[in-house]
Amino acid sequence: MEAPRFELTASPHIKGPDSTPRIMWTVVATLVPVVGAAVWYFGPSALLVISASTAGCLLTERVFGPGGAVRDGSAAITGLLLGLTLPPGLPMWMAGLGGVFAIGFGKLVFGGLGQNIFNPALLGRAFLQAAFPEDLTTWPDMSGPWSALRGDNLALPLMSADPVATVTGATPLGLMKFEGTDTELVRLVLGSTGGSLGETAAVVILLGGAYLALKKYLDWRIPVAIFATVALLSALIHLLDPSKPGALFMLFSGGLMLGAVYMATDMVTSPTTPRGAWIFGFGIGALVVLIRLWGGLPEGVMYSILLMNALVPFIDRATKPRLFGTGKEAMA
Amino acid sequence: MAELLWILVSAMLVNNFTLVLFLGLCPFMGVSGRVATALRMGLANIFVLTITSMAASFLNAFVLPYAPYLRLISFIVVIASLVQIVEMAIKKLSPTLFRELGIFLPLITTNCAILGLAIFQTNRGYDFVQGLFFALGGGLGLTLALVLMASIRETTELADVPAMARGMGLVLILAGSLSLAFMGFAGLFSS
Amino acid sequence: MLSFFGMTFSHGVHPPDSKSLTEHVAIRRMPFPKRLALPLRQHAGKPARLLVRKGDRVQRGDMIAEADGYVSVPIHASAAGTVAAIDWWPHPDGTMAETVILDVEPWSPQIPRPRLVPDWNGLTPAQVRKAVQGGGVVGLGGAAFPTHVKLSPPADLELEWLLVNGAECEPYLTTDHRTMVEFPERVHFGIRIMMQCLGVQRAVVGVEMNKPDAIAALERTKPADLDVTIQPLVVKYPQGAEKMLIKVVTGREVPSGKLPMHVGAVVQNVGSIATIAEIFETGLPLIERVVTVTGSGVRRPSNLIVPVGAMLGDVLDYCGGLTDDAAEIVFGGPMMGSSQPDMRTPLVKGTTGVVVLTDREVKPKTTYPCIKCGHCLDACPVFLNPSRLGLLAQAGRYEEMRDAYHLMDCMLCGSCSYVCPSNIPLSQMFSLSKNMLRKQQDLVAASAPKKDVA
Amino acid sequence: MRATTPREDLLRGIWRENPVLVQLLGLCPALAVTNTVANSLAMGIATFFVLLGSSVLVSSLKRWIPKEVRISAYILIIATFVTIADLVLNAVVPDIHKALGAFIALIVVNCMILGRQEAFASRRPVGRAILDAVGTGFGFLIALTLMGSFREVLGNGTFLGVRVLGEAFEPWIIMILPPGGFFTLGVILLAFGWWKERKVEQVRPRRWPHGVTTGVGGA
Repeated sequence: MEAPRFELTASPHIKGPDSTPRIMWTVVATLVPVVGAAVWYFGPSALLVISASTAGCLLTERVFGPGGAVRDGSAAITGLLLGLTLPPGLPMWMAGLGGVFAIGFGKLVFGGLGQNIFNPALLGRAFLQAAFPEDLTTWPDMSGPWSALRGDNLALPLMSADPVATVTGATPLGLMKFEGTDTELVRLVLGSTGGSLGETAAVVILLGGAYLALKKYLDWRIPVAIFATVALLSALIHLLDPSKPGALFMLFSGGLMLGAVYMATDMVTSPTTPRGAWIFGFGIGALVVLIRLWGGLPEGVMYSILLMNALVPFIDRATKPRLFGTGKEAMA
Repeated sequence: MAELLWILVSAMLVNNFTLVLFLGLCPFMGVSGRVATALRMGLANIFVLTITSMAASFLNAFVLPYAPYLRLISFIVVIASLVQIVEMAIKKLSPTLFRELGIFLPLITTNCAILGLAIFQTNRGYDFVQGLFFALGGGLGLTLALVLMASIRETTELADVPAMARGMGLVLILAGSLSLAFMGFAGLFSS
Repeated sequence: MLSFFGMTFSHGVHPPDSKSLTEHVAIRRMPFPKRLALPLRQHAGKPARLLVRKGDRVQRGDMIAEADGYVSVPIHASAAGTVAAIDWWPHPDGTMAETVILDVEPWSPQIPRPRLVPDWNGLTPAQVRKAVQGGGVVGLGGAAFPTHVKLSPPADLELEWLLVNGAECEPYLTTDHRTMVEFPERVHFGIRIMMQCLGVQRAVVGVEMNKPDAIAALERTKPADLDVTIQPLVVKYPQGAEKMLIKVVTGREVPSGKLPMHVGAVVQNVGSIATIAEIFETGLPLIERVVTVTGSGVRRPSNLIVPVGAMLGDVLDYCGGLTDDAAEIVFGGPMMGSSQPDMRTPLVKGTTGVVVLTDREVKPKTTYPCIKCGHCLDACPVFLNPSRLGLLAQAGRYEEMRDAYHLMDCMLCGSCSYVCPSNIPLSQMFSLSKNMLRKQQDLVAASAPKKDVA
Repeated sequence: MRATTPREDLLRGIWRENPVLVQLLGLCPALAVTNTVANSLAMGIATFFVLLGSSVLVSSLKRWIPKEVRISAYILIIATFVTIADLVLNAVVPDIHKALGAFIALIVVNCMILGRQEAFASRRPVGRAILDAVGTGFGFLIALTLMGSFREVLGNGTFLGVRVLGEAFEPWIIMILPPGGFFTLGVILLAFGWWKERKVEQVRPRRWPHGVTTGVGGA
C-alpha cells in the first residue's frame, strides 16, 4: 500500500494558540510604552541605562544559556524590567553588571527558563542595591534640559561615577520617610517626580497590565491583592496615626505599580494556584507597608517580592486545588 | 515591651541567625533537604536555644563574675550536659516527641547557633527575660530559614539544574539570594 | 452552576469546534467494501470468544464471537460473507489484535437472517439488559464500555436520572449531532426503553448550544408522557465527559474514585441509545454505526453509516480520498483520539470519527520548559495541578503523582496539553505514568502472597 | 581505616579533602569573618593553632581518655586551646580580636576540629596527628584566605588594606556583606563543579519519560 507516511502523535492533536515566546514577547511589547514614558521624563539617560541592563541580560543568556534561549523573550523582559527599576543617572556598566547577575545567578544557575525561584530582575536589582548602595539611591533632579544626561551614565567600567555629574533630588518616598513631606497626588499619578525609571508612569503600567490580564498573560489576582492590601493597611494606619502617609500616596509612589503589575506577576516565580495568588499578593502588600513605614529603607517593594518569591514553593504546596469530587461539593 | 519585641524581631528577621550572622550553618546546609525534617530540626533548635539562654543567664549571674576566663569552657560543658539531660528526660516522658526530635538533639550540641546565642547574649548584657526573647527570636529565625530553604530545595529538585551547580553550589547561591532578600528587613523598628 | 446562557462546569477549554465541514451533511450509507476486519476486542473488558473458523459462511448479523464473561459483549458479522482468515491485524489502539477477516459476498442482498423482534414492553429489566448485551451494544461515545453493565445498578443505589449525552464536545465530530437531527424519534424511543429498564422518572438530554437544529428536532418529537428535558449546554470541552455532564445537570460531583451511579445518575451516549432503540425496532445487533469522516485533509467530508470492521482505506476512498497535504489521520476526535498509521486498520464499534489533519495543523511544536503560568490549572476539569504533575512525571516520581497529586483522577481529556504554551506533552506523560503505576501494581500483586482482599 | 602514608596525611587536608571547599565543614567562620584578608588570616591561624594543639594533646592522651566521655573530653581540650587563642589574640591584635568578636569563641564548635580528633588524632600516633593537623589547618587557612582575598579586593578595592585596583575603582559593597559571603563560596563551588564536569560531555538527557514524543521525530 503506497500510502503517504502519516504522523503518529499522542492526543490531543490540536493545540491552543498560546506559546511561551508569544507570551514573553507580548509582555515585552507592553513594556515598550513604559520605556517610552521613562525616556519622555528622563531623557537619553533612560535609554542608556535600560539598553545596558538589557544588553547584560541578553548577552549572558546567549553565552551561558541553552542554545536559542534568547529567542523565547524571557531574558529581554528581565533586562527591560531591571532597567526600569534603576535610577536614571546610574553608570551603564553597573546596569549591565546587574543584568549579568540577574540572568546568571537568578536564572541560569537553576537551569534556565521556568526553573528559577527568585524574580531575576529583582535579584539583579537587589544585588546592585547591596553592591553600590550610594549610586542606587542617587536620584537626579528633574530640572535641566531634556537632552542632558542625568548622571555619569558613561563612567568607565568598574570605575566610580563622577559625583559632580549628578544634580541630586529626592523621591517622594524619601521625602516622606526622611523629611516627612508629602507630594501632590497629581504629580505622582502623572509621574513627574524623581525616582527610578519605571516608577513614574503609573497610568501606562496599569494599561499594559490590564491588557496582559485580559489576555491571561498575568494573574490579575496578584496586583489586585497587593493594591487592596496596601490601600487598606495604609488607610487604617493613617487613621490611627495621621503622620503616616495615606492610601493613595502609598499606591502611587515608588515602585509599587511596576512591582505589582510586572514583577510580582512573573509566572515563574509566583504561585500557580488561584488561592496561592491571593496569599502571595496579600503577603507582598503587607511586607511593603511594613518595610516602608517601619523599616530602615524608604522603599520595600523589591524586598517584599523577593521574600514572597522565597515562600512560593511553600504556598504552592499549601494551596493545592480542591480535587473534583472531594470536599463538600461531592455527594458522598 | 517594645524593646523585647525589637529583640525578637531583630534576632528573627533583621539579624537572622543563619542568613545574616552565619550561625547554625551546618543544619542549614545539611538538614534542609526535606521540609518535614527541616521543621523538626528548627523546633528542636528553638527548644535547645531556650534552655541554653536560661542556663547562660544563670551562669552569667552567679558563676562567671568570679572566673571570667572559664566562660567558654563552662558554657560548652553546661550546654552539652543540659542537652544530654533533656534528651534523657524526653525519651522517658514522651517517646513520640523523642522520635520526632531525638536524633537532632546531640547534633545541636555542637551547633554554633547554640554557643553563639550564649556568647551574644552575654556580650550584649541581656537579662533573663531579654535572653529568652533573644533565644526565641533566634530559634524562629533559624526555623524560618531552614524551612524556606527546604521548600525551595524540594522545588529545585525538579529543575534542570546544570551539572556544575548541583549540590552545595546551588544551595549557597540560594542562601545568598535569601540573605539578599532579608536585607529588606534592615533597620526594621529601629527608629 | 446555572448561568443565563446555559449550563456549564468550571474550567475546561475552548478549542475551535471545526464542525461546519459536516454538521449539515446528511448521513449516507456507505456501500459494503470487499473485505471487513472484525477484531475480537472492540469493547472495554474481556475480548469476545471466537465462534467461527476459516472458511465458515456467515449471514449479516450472525454472531461470530460470543461474550466472554459479564463485562464483555458478542461480535456480529456486519455483512454476509466468508471467513477468509483469523489473523493478527492492525487495531485502532496501535497494537496488533486477533481479528476475523471477512470476504464480503459481492452479490448478496445483505438482508439479515430473519429474527424475532422482542416486544420491549413485556420484558423485565433483566431481559432488557440481556437483549442489550446480546446485541453487542457498547458505549458509542468512544470508550466502548459494555452498555448492559451500566444498566445494572447495585440494588442498594437509588437512581434518579438518566442523562443522555449529546454534548459531542470533541471538535470536528458530528456523529451524534446528525443522529439527533435525523433520528430524533429513535432517540426518544431508546430513552423510553432505558427509563423503564432503570426505573427512573427523569431523563435529561444534554446538547451543546452549537447544535440548535438537534435541540429543535428533539424538542419537536418529545413524547408527552415522559419527563424528558432537552438541556442546552455551553460549548466547552470536555462538556461531554460523564462527570462534567452530571455536574452540569444535577449540580452534583461524582466523588473521586466513584461511579456516576453513586450520585444517582446513569449517563448514556445518544448513539448508544439510538442503537438500543434499533435492537427493539429491527432486531439487528450493533453491526453498523454512524461515523464522521472529516478534516481538511479529506476531499469529501461526510457523515456515514459504516459497517463495523470497514477498513480505513476503503472509508477514505469512498469519501473522495485524501488531499495532498494530509498529514495525520485520527480515529475519534482530535482531543482524545489516536493517530492511525495503517490504511488496513478497521473502524470498530467505538470509532466516532475519522479526522484527517493537514500539514499546517500538525506541524511540530517546539517544547519549552514549564513556566508555571497556571493555564493548565485553569483548564483541568477535575482540578488537578498538571504543571506540578508534569514536573514530577519528568523526574519519574510516579508514586508522588498518585499519592499527593491525584494522578488517578485524571481522565486524559487533554485540556492541559491543549492550553500549555510550552507545548509540554502533559496528558501523554500522565497516560504513561498511569501505565507505569499499573505495571508496578501488577508486579507487586504478582509477587506478594495472596491475601483476602474484597 | 586504610593505611596512609605520612605524605598523604599532610597533603590530604590541603586540597583533595579541603575542609571548607570540599567537605563544607566549619562554614560559620568561613563565611562570617572572611570579609577582609586580615580577619581571614587571623581566624585561619587561630584555628590552625587550636587544631594543632588539640590534636597533639588528644593523640598523646588517647590511652587515658575513656571511650564513653571522649567527645566531652575533646570539647574540653579544644575549649582550653580556644580560650588561650582568644586571650592571645586580644593581647596581640586587639583590633582584629574585636572584629572577629564571638567567632573566636565559636572555634570550639567548628565541626572540622572535633571531626579530626574523632576520626584521626584519637587513633594515630602523635607524629601523624601533627601532620594531619598541619595539613587540615593549612587547608582551612588557604580556603579562608582565598575567600577573604576575593571579598576584600572586590568589596573594598584593597588587599590587606592596600589599594590594589586603583583609586577610581568602585567597590562592590555586597562582597563584604553577608550575602557576599554566600555568593563567594557559591561561586567557588560552581567553579569547582565546572572543573569537575568539564570533561563530561554536556549531553543533556531528554527529560521526558521514555516513549513520549512531542511532534515529528520527537522534536
